Amino acid sequence: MSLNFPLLSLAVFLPILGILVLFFIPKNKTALIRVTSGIVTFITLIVSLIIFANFNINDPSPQLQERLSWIPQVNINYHLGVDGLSYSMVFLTALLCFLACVASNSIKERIKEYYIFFLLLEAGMMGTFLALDLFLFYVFWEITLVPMYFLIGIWGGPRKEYAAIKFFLYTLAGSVFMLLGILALYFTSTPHTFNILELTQQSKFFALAFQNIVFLALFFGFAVKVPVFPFHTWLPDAHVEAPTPISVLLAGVLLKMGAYGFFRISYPILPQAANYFAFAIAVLAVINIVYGAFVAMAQTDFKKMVAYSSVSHMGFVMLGLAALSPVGFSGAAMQMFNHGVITGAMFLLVGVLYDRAHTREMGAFGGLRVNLPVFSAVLIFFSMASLGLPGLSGFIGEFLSLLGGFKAFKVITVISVVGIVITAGYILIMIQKVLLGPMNDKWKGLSEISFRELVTVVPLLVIVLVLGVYPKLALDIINPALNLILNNMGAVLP
Amino acid sequence: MIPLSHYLILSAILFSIGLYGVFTRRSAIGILLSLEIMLNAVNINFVAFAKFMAPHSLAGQIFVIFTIGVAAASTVVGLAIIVAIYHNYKTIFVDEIDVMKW
Amino acid sequence: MDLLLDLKFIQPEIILIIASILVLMLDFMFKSKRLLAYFSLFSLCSALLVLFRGSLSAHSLFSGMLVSDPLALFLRILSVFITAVVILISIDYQEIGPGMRSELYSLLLMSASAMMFLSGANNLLMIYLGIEFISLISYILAAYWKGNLKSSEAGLKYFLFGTACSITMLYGMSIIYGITGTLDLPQMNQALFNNQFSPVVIFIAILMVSVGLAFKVAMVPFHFWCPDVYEGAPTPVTAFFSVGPKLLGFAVLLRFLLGGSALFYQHWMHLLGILAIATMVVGNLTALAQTNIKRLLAYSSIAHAGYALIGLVVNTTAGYVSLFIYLSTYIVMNLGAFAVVIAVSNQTKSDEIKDYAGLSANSPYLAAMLSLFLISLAGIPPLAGFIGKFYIFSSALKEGFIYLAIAAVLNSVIAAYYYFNIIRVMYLSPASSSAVKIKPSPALNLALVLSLLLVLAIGLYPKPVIDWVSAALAFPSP
Amino acid sequence: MVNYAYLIPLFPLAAFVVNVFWGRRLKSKSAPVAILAMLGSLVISCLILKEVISGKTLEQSIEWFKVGRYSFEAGFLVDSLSAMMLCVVTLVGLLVEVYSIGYMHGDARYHLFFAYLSLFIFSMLGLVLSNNLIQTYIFWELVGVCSYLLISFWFEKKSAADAGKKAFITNRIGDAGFFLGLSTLFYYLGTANFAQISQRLAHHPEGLSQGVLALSAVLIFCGAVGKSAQFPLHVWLPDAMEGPTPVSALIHAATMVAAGVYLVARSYAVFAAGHLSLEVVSYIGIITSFMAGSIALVQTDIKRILAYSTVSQLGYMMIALGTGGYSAGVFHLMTHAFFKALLFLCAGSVIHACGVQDIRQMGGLFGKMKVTATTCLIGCLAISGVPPLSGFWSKDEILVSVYNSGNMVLYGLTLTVAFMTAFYMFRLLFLTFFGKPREKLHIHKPAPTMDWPLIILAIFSIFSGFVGSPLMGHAFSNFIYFHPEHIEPNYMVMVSSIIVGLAGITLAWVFYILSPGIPAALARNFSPVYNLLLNKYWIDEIYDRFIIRPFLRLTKFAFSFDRYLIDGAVNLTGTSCVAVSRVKGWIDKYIVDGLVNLIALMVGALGEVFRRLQTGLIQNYILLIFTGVIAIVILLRFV
Repeated sequence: MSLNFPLLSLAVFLPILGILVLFFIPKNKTALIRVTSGIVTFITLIVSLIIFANFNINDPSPQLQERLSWIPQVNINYHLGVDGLSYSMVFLTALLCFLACVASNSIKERIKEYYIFFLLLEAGMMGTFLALDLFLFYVFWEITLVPMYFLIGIWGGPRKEYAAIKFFLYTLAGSVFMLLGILALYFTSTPHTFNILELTQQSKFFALAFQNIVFLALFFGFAVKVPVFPFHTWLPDAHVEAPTPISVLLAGVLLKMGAYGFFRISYPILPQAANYFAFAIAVLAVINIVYGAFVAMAQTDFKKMVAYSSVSHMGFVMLGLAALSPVGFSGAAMQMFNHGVITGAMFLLVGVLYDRAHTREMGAFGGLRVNLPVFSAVLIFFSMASLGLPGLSGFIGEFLSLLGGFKAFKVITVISVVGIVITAGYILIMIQKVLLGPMNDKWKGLSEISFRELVTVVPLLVIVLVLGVYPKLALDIINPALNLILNNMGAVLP
Repeated sequence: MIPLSHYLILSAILFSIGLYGVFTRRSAIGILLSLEIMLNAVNINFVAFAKFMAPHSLAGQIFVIFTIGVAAASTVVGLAIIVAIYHNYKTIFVDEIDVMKW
Repeated sequence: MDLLLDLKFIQPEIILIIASILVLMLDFMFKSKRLLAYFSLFSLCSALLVLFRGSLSAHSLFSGMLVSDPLALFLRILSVFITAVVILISIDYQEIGPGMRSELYSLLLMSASAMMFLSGANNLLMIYLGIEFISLISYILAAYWKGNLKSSEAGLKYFLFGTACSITMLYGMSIIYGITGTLDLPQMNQALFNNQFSPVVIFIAILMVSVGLAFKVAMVPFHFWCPDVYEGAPTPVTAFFSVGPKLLGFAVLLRFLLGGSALFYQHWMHLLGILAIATMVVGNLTALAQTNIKRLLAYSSIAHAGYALIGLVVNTTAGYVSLFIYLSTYIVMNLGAFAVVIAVSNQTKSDEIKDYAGLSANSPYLAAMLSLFLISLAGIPPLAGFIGKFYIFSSALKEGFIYLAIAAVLNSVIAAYYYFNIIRVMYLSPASSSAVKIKPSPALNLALVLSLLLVLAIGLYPKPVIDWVSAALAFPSP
Repeated sequence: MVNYAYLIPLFPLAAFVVNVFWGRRLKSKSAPVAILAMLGSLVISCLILKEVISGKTLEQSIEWFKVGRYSFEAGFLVDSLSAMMLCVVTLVGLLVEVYSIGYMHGDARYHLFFAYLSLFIFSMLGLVLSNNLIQTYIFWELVGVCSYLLISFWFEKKSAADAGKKAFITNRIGDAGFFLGLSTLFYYLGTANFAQISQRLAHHPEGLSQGVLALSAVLIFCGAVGKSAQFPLHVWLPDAMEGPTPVSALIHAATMVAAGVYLVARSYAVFAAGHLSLEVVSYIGIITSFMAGSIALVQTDIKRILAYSTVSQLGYMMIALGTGGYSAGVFHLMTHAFFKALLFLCAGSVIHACGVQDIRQMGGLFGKMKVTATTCLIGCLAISGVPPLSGFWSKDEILVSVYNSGNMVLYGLTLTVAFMTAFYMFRLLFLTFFGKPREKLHIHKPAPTMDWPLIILAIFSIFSGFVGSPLMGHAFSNFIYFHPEHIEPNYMVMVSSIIVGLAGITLAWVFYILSPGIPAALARNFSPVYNLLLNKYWIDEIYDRFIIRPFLRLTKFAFSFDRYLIDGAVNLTGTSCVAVSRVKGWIDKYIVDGLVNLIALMVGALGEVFRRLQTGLIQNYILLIFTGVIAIVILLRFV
């Protein structure tokens, strides 16, 4: 495929195309709808691989750029580009979307609407990670909100309406401040521009006070999404109430949008502010890690526990970010990717269990390992990855984040190491309650994980293992981009 | 010659009387009449100003003519509405017309 | 100045006035009242055609009473558009009997011409006449629903407030006239600058004039009439009220403040800012608790006026551009939302939000469209509403009105809540057993699709609209 | 051959993969797969040992990944220490696997057992071979997981599942310290490579104070404390006996728990450089050793006695390392691996044979299981330090090292522990194999595959000590050393060690063969002490009361905090908006109208007061508008 072909736009608009196709399929042809969506997400995945084939690993700057004038009056462009960091996210999105689409078989009602929203969500996420224009970024960012509202609200659990509107308003409240921050950047730059790359070049001209204010405004938007304590309370509700495939995307991709925003916008454009707030972010990060783990420990609902564990794990991303060093950044970026994979898989597994037992109370299970050996093995595998077992990918991110954090903030990192211990605690308690112990006769008839369900987790399993053993694979792609960000920042950092 | 201020005070008094009427009349027609009084206060203002401040142009006087015309039209519309109200409510007391409260 | 030449400039207005009279006459000839609507639409279209041929350069008409400038042209085109859409959505509105249709169309056409006159008003007298013209028609339209308690009550309220406000405005005008000795806006500006009167008097005068206009745009604290009138009036008329007079209110406010008293403006822009915030807050907070969709849209339209006011507060060309971009997008999406409301109430005879339950199951396309309009009203990209909000926020930030920007974004979050509440009812609540499938009529469909396409088009590719609005405001009025 | 050292762990890894994926199909053939792989590793290890003895060492590494200017490497280091450990691990591992054929026969998850064992061996070998701290940490955690999986192998038993969890979490606490320690080192030295660490430390790098070094050493030692079950993290090991006995023998006696000792030995340069850190090691060692030894005196579960004995012996090794007896500690590690594995396997045979674990229920088993009893006796003699068995030589070296450190209190305590060791081991032996059967037990003879490993281990228990004895010129300490040390045999120490050992044995004989009434009488007369020991110093209870339960309460509190305070605040914002909206409606209805009426009243004061009360709605609105105008005018005066 030639390089001039707008590959990135293809990745963004394929799902939209899929929606248009779905419009013409009658809603009672459910099988056709499912297959079509599956094909669309699969092709998107393929496209993301083709993007990689055309991607030059050694070039740290955004590649395959596409630029079209969109709203010339205010210098807004349709501007896409991909670098190592965004590629990792694009691949994650494409992969998780495909797997979630396969896992969406558990959705039984209003199927056509479901897939329409699903594909819209995919397009939004893709666009967010590819946009190089702040306006475009914001547009895609907001686009993800609406389908997510419906996906949680219609197909969610018992408290779906509450969870959906909470998610929606919370994120919206954050992102409107982000919009103000973006506008402030626009008006302060000369010439006025929304172009992330140009703004990065201009970063040295922004006064510290200005940077700080804008940083805070952007922080609201991103922190809600990550989520950073104390903006995290939407997460347990949304994750728990969302249907399984949506929880996967929520935890796997949507949370990353916040962290990605820090990487792509806050840090390069506002380096001094990033430096100024580094300590505060580190403090919040450690609260995330420890506090999230604490709360996860107190959960009896399996899914809720995984949800809070996300809070804890995303803390490592923030810690790595706060470290402002290559090691910390790599850790954060790796943790972003790995958390997406691991937690995605965890949600899939919780879904497998819930589909069979219709409960998620961990105390209600017990001894499942006897008649679900494969499921148990997979669950134990991902649990171990989640608690940061070396050799699996979860470790690398946490390890590098902590190492980076340790360089910058000793005491804080020491405290966050406590989080690792607690994580081991709640994960093991979960394994014990669900899989080990005497068998609960009630679940004798529970069937083993099906082939289709296995298909959804095995790719993730392979990734976790491969990246755990050989993280260079991912780091070589991500690091050049991170180094560029750091170098750009380095010019203004003390 | 009567100074401008006298006209203006008269106009202000008329305006206040009209306003008072608007506030205190129960009957819609009473309010309508009060409004007309206010309108006349305005007219006095215009004519007085036209005479004292801009004697060369006729703008003030013309304005008053228009105002009188419009007032007639608006009274017609108002009365028509009041008639409709009376049809529906069998009253023209405005305090009894409150179907749409909060 | 040749009178005939001037008349040429107001051709479209003349067409519409003649058409409005013809409609009344044709009522006796046509059995099918639909034809009346088609005739009205036809006349609107021809007016539009004439307008499109109009020149973009600025002219002073009728000894400065009217001005024909790009802004006026822009407003006139929008007025015709609004009226056309309102007629489209009223064709199949069943609450209005066939016997009353000709009056409806005639009145709408007249108000269209009134709005068009007001678009170019450059003289206090002309402003007064234009506002009275629109107001009188509005009073009739509000009270128009024969035998309906709410409608006549709405009419009475509207009438009494409206008249009180216009008299206040008139009193203010008289004082200004007394101070400046002129009614012409540009001369007035000059005279106000050179006068020796106490500024307090001038403030009070300007304020009193502004009251009449603030009443039209339903700015807090002059908004009390709005919900009652919106609820009481027939729905197409409500749709008209929510956009038409509001647009012109803003336009005249702009002309009056900018052209007439620009020099005093800086003294009270923060006051206007506070009023803008109050308008947003009151509108949004009150809308939160509403259970009737018409009333909800009424309060939300108050809130939207608050956002739009920001464009006026910042007092730069960019601000005015954002004001009119905002109003254009608001007009499109609000009309769309009302079109759906009419479609639903045609079938269910209800405007209660709870009766929208399960709409997505029965009529998915209608629900989807209403959702899109509401999402657009909430200001979420990539729909038209976002472009409007984006411009408003950016104009506020650009001029350093950070408090306005923050207030506006917070309010947009509150607004999102009640808009999504409707969406929640449509999509998330189970349908009641009595729910029926709703099939909008072709005319309604046309209006819906038109609005939808515009909402999408402006959202996805706002360049032409922005160009157009910018061009309209490129030349300040002569 | 050393170039192929990386192959050693790969064999068991392959066996793991095979057994996990095809184990169910292989059924009983899964054992030979694992054993064959093990054999391969053993052979290579022995060949490597041979080459290392002849003076060859090798370190190889590749870049694992690179971040910024830090390169993280993956590599292996073959030197005398690791070569010795390789052989011990593979040998014991092989024997235990052979033993398990019989022991695990008929288990539903037979293949999984061997898979886990192989995985463990792989991780352990990786740990031994690694050339840098980070890699060590990685395998360190992996062995922990294997231990977890194997402890809770019979997960249907709640106690087993609990024990596994406890082991993992306790270890994790230590590991957190380890991690911080390695981060500190990495931060200050810029490398995690053992050789480079030693090198850089030798040059006294700037900015690295004694205090920081000591801190990082102690932090690394935290890891060892966890893994080697030292006080205060020793609580998991006795519970870990819930796992199958071969597992206890391999992991919880011979290899994994010794990894802590190995770690200290590996990073000895840090300890040696850090102020006071070796003292910490030795004090922790003696506390653990004494405490566990004393607890073992009164325990009745055969595996628990051995477990406490293991804890105690590990403490011993720590004492050795802490007092500078580098090679002594490592030497004891090796000999202990053999005789403790032997003892555990014996215990396994006994349990397998009679189905109970309480030694009070056993007795007189000697006649029924001669091989087991004989080898067990050899093991007991070895651990008690009776010459010329292996334990004697290694223990002697430790005592010498303690003696040389000049701390006589420490020396006295070390001797006491030696005495207790002899006592409780022979208590176990006598109660199990001698005397009369106390309960009727159905004994079935162990399979030959279970006997042969015992015999081989017995042979090693007897002879492996010679390599470090003065008889062979301290060959061991000349082979493995930190600083080249010249050890003079100290005959005073040697004699005292023999005396306490024999005294312990004699006392046990008196108590449990000669006059079995004494222990009960003692327990009665010294019941506070007895209870203290029987309840293991109440450490578990203390942890439960003062750490675990408060912690769990804290998590509950955190959750409530989250739900009610933080989320509550969020929801409050939302609901208050709606509430304000409602209140505003109410205010409009009652208060504004009231206000309007009030204003109207005041207006009406000019005239008819009563009419004002009837003011209508519409007027209210108009009035409000004018009030608004007035308010704005007033405002304007101040703007």
